[in-house]
Amino acid sequence: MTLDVLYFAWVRERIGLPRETLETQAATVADLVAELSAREERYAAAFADTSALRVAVDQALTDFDAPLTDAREVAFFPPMTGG
Amino acid sequence: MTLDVLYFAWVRERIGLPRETLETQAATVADLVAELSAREERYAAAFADTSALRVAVDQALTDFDAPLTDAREVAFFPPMTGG
Amino acid sequence: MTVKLLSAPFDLAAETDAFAAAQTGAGGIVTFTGVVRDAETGTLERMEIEHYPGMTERALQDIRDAALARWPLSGAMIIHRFGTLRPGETIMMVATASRHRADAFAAAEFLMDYLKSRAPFWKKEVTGQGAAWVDARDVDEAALERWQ
Amino acid sequence: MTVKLLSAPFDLAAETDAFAAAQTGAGGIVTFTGVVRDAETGTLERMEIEHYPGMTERALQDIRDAALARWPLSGAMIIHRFGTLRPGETIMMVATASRHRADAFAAAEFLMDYLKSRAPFWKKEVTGQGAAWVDARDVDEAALERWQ
Repeated sequence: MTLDVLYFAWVRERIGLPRETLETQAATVADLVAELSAREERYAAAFADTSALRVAVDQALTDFDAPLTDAREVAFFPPMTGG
Repeated sequence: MTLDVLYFAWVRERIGLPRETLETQAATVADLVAELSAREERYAAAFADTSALRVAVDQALTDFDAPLTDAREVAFFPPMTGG
Repeated sequence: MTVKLLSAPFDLAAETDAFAAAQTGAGGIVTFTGVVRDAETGTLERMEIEHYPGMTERALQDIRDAALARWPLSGAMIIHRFGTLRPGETIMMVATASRHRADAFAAAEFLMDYLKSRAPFWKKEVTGQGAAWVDARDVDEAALERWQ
Repeated sequence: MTVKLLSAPFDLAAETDAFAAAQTGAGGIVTFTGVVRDAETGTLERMEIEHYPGMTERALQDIRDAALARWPLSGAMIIHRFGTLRPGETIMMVATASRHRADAFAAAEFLMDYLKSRAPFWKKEVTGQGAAWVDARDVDEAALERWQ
């Protein structure tokens, strides 16, 4: 499956890029996180504590155990600080 | 004691004047109400149900059993509807 | 000026801007504006607001002082009109500013609750069918209890 | 427009006035305005607000729709900026209008609570000493619970 993966705020800074397109067989968000973390130290650092992160699949907030079936876009970011 | 007595909103309309100056020996607001009610029917009508009225002595909200010692101004009016 | 009692209309936009500009260190500004709404029947010609000169100014100051004593506000403002108002006109506004929004919201609700039931204003609605004093609502009196 | 996502400054006074003028039948209008406040040390140079294009617009619409579904509002508006802001500039505003003030206040607080924690914005403060992302506050997350 081809997936657009987006990073925001300090996740973007730590990983060093705002978005990338991946080929992956990850079944869930957690699988994708494990796959990315195994890839390079900067990913492992960014995903070290997923309780400090939020995830959106196809622009809707969800959990790390959410499935990626039919997903096209996954975004990782810290808790939001709007308003 | 000389007292300025003021009326607002429908109390003013029912009694037919906005203010008057009285000589009275009333010791409390309730005494003053009794004295006025005994005077004329329009006062009795306005003061028929004091639970529907509010009173201020010297421009501070108070109760009908408040003393009038040293009072200079007493005002009667319905519950307020500002804002 | 932090408390204004006016017979003439006021400029909501200008007042809001001036209040916001005067705040230093505030993170959040809350305003409440009351507007003359038409009667249920759509026949309201005008609203007449009577007040108690002397006591009114004092009550508005006291209400503002009570809010300032209760919350860490960088500012609080009350404007209230009296006299004749037409449908759509602005009756009054309050504004509060604070570092945290919860304080600014609570203080604005407090100002409104006290203005409604403790400031000496009385509204009369005039329609083609006649004039009627607006009744105080039990819910307005009850709203005060949460601050006691 | 009831939801606006802007990089340029907006005119708080004009927006407030236009919102108020567009209400029919509303008795009360509540606004909340967020202002860039200086850092504790007074050295804030600017704030950078990052957002998630596409998701942001959708989140703002969803939050507004949820408020309209929950309270009898005659109107609700959200404006939020992104990009570079200076101290004293307005970050965002919400406005709500309803017949009864309690509904307008509750809806404005609801909009703010969801904007704070569910709309994809991230603030970074830049001072002479460097840059730091603003931490989410536990109290903001906790504030959502009262609406559930």
